[in-house]
Amino acid sequence: METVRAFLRHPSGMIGLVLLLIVVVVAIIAPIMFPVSPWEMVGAPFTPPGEDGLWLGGDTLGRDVAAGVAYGARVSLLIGIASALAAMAIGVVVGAISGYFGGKVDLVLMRMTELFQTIPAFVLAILLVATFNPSLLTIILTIGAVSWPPLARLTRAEFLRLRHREFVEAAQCQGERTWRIVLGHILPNAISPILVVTSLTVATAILLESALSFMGLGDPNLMSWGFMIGAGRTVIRNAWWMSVFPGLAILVTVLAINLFGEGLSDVLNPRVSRRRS
Amino acid sequence: MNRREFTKAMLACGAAIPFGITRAAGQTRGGTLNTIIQPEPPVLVTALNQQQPTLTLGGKIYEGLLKYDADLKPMPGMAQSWEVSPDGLTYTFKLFPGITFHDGKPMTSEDVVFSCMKLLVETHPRARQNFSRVASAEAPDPLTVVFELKQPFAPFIGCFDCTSAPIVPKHIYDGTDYRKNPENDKAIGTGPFKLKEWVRGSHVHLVRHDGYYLKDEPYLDEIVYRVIPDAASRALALENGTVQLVQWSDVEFYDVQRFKAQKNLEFTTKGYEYFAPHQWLEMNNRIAPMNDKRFRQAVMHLIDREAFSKRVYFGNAKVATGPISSKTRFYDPNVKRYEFSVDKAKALLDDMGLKPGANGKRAEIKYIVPPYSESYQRAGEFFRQSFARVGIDLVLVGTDMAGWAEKVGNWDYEMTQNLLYQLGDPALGVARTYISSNIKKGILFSNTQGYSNPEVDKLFDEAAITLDAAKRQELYSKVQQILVEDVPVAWTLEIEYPIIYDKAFRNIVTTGIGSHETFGSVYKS
Amino acid sequence: MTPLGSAAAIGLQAISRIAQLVAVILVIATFNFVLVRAAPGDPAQVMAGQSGASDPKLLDDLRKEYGLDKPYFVQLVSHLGRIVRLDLGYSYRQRRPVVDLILERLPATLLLTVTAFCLALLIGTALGALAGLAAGSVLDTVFTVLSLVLYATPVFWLGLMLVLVFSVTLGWLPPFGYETINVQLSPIAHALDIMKHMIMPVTSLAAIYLAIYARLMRSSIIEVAQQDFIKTARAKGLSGTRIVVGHMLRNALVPVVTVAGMQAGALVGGAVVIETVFAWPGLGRLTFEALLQRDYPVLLGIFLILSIVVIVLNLLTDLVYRLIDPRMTTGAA
Amino acid sequence: MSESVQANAPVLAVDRLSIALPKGGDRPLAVENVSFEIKPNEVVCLVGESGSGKSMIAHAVLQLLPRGVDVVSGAVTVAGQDPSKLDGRGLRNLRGGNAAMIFQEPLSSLNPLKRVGKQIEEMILAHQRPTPSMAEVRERVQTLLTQVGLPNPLLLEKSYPFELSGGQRQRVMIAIAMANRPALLIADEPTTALDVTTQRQILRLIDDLRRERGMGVLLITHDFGVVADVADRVVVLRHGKVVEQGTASEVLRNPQAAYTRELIDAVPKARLADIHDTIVRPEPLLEVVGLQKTFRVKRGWLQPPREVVAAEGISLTLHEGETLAVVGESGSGKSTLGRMIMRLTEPDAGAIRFGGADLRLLRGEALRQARRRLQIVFQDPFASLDPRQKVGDAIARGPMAYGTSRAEAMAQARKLLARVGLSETAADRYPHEFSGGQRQRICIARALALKPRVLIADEAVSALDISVQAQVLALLAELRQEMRLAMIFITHDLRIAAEIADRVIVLQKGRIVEEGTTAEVFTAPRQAYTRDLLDAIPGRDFFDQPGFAAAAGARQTARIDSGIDAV
Repeated sequence: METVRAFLRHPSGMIGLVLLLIVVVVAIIAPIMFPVSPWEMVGAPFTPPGEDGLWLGGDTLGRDVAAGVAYGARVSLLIGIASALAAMAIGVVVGAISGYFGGKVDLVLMRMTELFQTIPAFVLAILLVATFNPSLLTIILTIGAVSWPPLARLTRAEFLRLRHREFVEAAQCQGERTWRIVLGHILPNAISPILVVTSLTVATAILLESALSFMGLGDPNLMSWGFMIGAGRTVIRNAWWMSVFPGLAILVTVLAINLFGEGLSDVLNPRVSRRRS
Repeated sequence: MNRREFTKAMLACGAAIPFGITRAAGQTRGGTLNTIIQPEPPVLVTALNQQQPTLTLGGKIYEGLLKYDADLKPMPGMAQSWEVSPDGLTYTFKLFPGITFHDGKPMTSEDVVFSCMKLLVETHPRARQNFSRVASAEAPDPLTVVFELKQPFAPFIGCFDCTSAPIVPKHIYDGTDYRKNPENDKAIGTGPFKLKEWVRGSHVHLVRHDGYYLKDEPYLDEIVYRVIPDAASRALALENGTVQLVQWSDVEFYDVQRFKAQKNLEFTTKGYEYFAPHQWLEMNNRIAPMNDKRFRQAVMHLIDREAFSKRVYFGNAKVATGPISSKTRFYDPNVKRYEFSVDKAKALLDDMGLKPGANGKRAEIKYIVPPYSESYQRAGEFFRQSFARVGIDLVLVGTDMAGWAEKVGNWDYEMTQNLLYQLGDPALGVARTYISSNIKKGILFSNTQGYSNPEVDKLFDEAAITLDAAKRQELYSKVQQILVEDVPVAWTLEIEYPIIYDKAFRNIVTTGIGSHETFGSVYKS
Repeated sequence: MTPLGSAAAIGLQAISRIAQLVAVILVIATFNFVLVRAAPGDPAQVMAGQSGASDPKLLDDLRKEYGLDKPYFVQLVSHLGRIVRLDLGYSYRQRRPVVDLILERLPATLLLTVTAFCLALLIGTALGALAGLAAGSVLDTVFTVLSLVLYATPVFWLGLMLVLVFSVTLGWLPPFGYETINVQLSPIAHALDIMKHMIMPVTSLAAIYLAIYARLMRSSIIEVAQQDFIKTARAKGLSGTRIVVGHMLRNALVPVVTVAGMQAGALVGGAVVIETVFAWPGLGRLTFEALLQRDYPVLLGIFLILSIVVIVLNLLTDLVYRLIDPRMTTGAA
Repeated sequence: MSESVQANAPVLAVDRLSIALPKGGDRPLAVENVSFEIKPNEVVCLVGESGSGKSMIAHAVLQLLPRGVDVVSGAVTVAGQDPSKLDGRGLRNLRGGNAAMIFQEPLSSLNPLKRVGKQIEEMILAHQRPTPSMAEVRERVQTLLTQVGLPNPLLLEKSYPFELSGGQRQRVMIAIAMANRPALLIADEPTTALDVTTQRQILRLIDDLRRERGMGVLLITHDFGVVADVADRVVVLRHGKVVEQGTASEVLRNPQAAYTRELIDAVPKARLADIHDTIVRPEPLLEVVGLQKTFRVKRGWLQPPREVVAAEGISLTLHEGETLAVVGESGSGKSTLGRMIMRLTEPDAGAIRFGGADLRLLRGEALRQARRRLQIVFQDPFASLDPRQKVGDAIARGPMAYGTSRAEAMAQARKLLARVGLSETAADRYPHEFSGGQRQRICIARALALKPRVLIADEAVSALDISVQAQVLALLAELRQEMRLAMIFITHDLRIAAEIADRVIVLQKGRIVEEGTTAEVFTAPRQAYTRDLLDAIPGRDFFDQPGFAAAAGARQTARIDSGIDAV
């Protein structure tokens, strides 16, 4: 409650929240706004915005850009959130293990994390997606697979910080069992920064997905923003609207999530919000 | 037409004045032609690699014995005349005198024999097919080459252009590992232009070959091929005059209209007659429901190919009626026509028992999108919508060239799109897709869909060894009727690639291989 | 600790880090190899597919030629062996040694990425510092909003928008390429020509990092401003500028430098997209082309090189970091 | 410069000064109507507990108040100038010129990235006009470093703050302050972060410098011991108001205000008189034999790890009802000892015999069971409680872990809370709703919940204000009595040790240098090191005068009551 009230008083955080809600709503009511599939060729190719009912114009095949943007919101959010969760799952487990047990385990896991951070994430993503052929699942897993290291490091840092906090040791001395200590004391105190970073990972995940489908490595059955820009890129002189609007959609969504996430971190724990950024 | 007349005709060809080339006075020497090469070719030696970009560029560097006009009739290349024996077994070529390679060494009949019989059969799959029919090849004197065929093969005369049989220097390649020969980087040929520099990822710079054997040719001083991977950038380059010539898919189809309108530019779809790119929706005949003729016919009905041509190819394509392109000889328009009709399609599907399920879906089919260009992606999306109308889910599967080549080559696919060249004669470019003997696992551009019909096999084989044109026409008409009825693949379009160039340049398109041609006669007015 | 001593320490660390580097490289080499080999698609098949038609003989030749018929393990061993000898293999698609392919593309990429990196760092920190010092002012808010927006902009889209505005609409800048081909230019004119081509790619690549560094520097400055030693400096009676220059900047730079190092990988990644948008003849584009061709040797080579580039950048920033912050040179703190 | 100031005019005059806190602070005024003067060559101590506003005043003098905190009325005069009236240049000349200041945390007060020499030079260059040559400056730096008693100045000026010890850093700070012969030195808790011995040296240094330069010193402190040692005059602050001021001896000997008295009384004093009798049983309750621990700090590749010996052959015994104080300076390994006994830190060697088993050999469940009767109270009451856990749960969790039903455990928890002087309702509240002293009481209650036989108090009161400290100490004393608790009391403050312990162990660099009854150790120390420690106790000469210790016993009860009221 306290934090909620604090958040409501956080201006940029609220702007983010509102924008985000708008995007979410659009994603949800897309089928109501646009009953026909965004793939359906409803108008003439390259219909400029506003003409025959296509207020954001039509693409090379005469498909409704507006519909594409609306349905794209679903894809972007889905992939963004799913892969952020995937990243969190991996990151928290790895980070928790190496943070709590330390020693050799820690060494090995952290070396692995560094390795994953060393290889340029996007290049690695391209490689993975192309290797296992683009589909919703592979894309989500891939983005998860290249996004977890920061979360692992954060979780580890939090665990290291909390591991020897007096209240944890006190719990130990009071005879509480390890799993209870981890789940009951350490995790609850570590979770808020993790959630914050995860929420920000959603944003980067969306950017990553758009870049992938822009490079033609998206799921060909999903109308995603990156795909639309990719399709619009070559015709940018004939139909600027094809790449401008989806791009704006990405910008707004990512911006919203970032604002929201930072608002969250300011409210939840200033310490981390300073470390990040 | 009897044997004697036939021979006369052939000789006549030899004497014929090269078609289309304006020999009128006033060609000016000099000038630079800037154009586009896309994607960047791996090598320039057309004998080693036959991708379109390699051929376009290599065509200027390597020559063949013959050229072919728009009707694919032979005209002199490095051979100034030729003769075919009445029994169609002996082919004799007389070379122009004074032909030299870019390294100054003379080009003799020895090089021709070496290229055709030793190097090409190693490195050039198409050439291997053709020259495997040769019993013996001799070079009685430096300017004469004689081929003896095992059995008559009418299209053989059509196998000597610079893309099918480029002549390479024996003194460089003989006894070496052709593919790894260090000289490959130098690209030594006899063509009117020679390689000056190749800045990879940027441009290829060709300059005049001064020792060229034809008087005055080449007229141009240099040709610069620029590597521009981004389509929009290519279009811009043509528009603002950075380049003065584009070919094949250099500019995307949606831009073509724009350039037709641009005053300083000339537009033509000529110059592709030899290749006549023929495109179809390929269905794996081995698996249900594609193994049912009625299903395949339904597919022909449910794709609105007019709209397909308009939306995806922006009108730069003609609806295909069957296996043979209207631009290829022995084409026969009198075949069963499949008009666009969702109802007919549904009827056929119902008839074969492929009825809509509870969710209104009849079937789900995986469609592998060929990764070659954007229009393939659009095409896939178009097909998916078409199939949706009859309740069939077409699931697009993205992949890379490797994945596509492997899946299709190994018959591990349900549907995909394919495009083949017709190579001027059904025996060369069409038969390979339908004859049972060419069902070869692991090999691309063979009879990958696995269609097999003994009658079709027989007709194709007979047509190949028949010399009389009228007779061949009969056989091919028959084949076309059978195939169009069976629909081994759903023919969609005859793609009409454009050639767009600056009006200042002349003789850009003079033959049936268009922009692959040597460009010796191209000049800037 | 004497300067000499610390120098020695730095040297020692440099050596140890290089030792690590070699180890990491080998691991990455293996990692890349396994990953790329796991891919579907038989390279020989692709080769054949490329050349317009194919038959078993050709395929077999190719497999032999590139040892694809041998078991993966054998291929891996020979692969690592070659890496040690700095031989990255032979590209059968491009018909040239991979090293050549990469080396001829590397300069373009380095030119692009390094320029973008430096600009982002310089301008970013400068703006960030200004914003941080004027925290709460209009200037600050403008910077903050701007950086937030940039931070949320897809690199490739920014590139497109630049093209749309400056090439398509205004026609001021060349929309693609590295230089104007086939024009004889004086060295200076040539350099200018290249710069002109660089403006848009560099801008779009630098933008996001500029934003990151600016925000980081801003918060870092604000944090330093609250430190006790700044209070000391004021108690010493130092002038504002002296405090900023003499005490704040260096301290504030420390976190920025660390992050800058970590961003190197991302930067290289961004180059791939940007080079595609702007037809920039560099490694980034080579990566993508090689990927579509499943050109294994080239891919392996590129990933190795890119990883090395990143590690080296990390190493450099690490050393810079140690130079800025003496505490790092002795295991203290 | 100081020459300009006439002989006896005050170097600092604070006149009816009031400072306002920003909106939403715990009170409107941080400092209210405070007046005092400092004459040349005079040390004035501002004494008060945390939140009394003492350092606000110090900061106000040099216009260093944080944003949002402003002087609302009154005036400050430094060497005849009013800082608030000065322009930027004038103010800069005053700062570090006529008036210099040093702070509590020497490490964070020095720029970590600048060599100390440079940081001193800077001070000189900023003020000396005409600007002296570099040679002169460097020479000046050398003299300063020598004057503040730093060894090997040549090497030292080249080193970075992190390479120096706490004492050395504070000396550097002083050197900086002295650079321009200020008339006034403001020292804000200059020794709080330091060990007793160092503290003593630093205070001496300040005093010497004061004497030889005749400068006025404003010394902010919370420790009456310090006052007793160095102050000429004292100003006692509470909640921003002056409760009392006068010469040191007056205020200390017969304080007028009750608060002052309370503070003075709160200073722990050796009760060597009444050491309560311990029934020494043959077999001890806890026996530690030859504990060994060396920490290895890895320093990157190829470099030998830095080794820190935390415990070397430490043996001790503890009997029921006995209190053993472990004293030592920071880094002496006293806390490590406590942690090793709790098995929070793994000893390298040795044995910990408790309840008939060697804890060191136990693992998992066995350890869990054995450790039950062995509890610990940590130093930082804020870090010791899980912010996300209700106080009641925190206490009840222990018994529950050993099978007590939740209801029962909670009931017990409420009793305990009452016992340690909090209301039972505290059980349903979260830690952040409590003050430091109250939290420490909660921690004690938590430790007691498992009915321990040995309680380890690791600096349990060091983080608390002096009056609160006294209350908690008293509480512990009582509990020990009524539960026959054996206690290991780890502290750096010998006065506390003296007040609470039966026996004392003195640690230095992980070794036991002296061991004995409190009386022995405090009256007749055998080791030089122990003697230094004792001498270093601030205000010892004053507080250990006869007549002070006597009253000790009587005071306690009174204090506990007030303690409970305070909650």
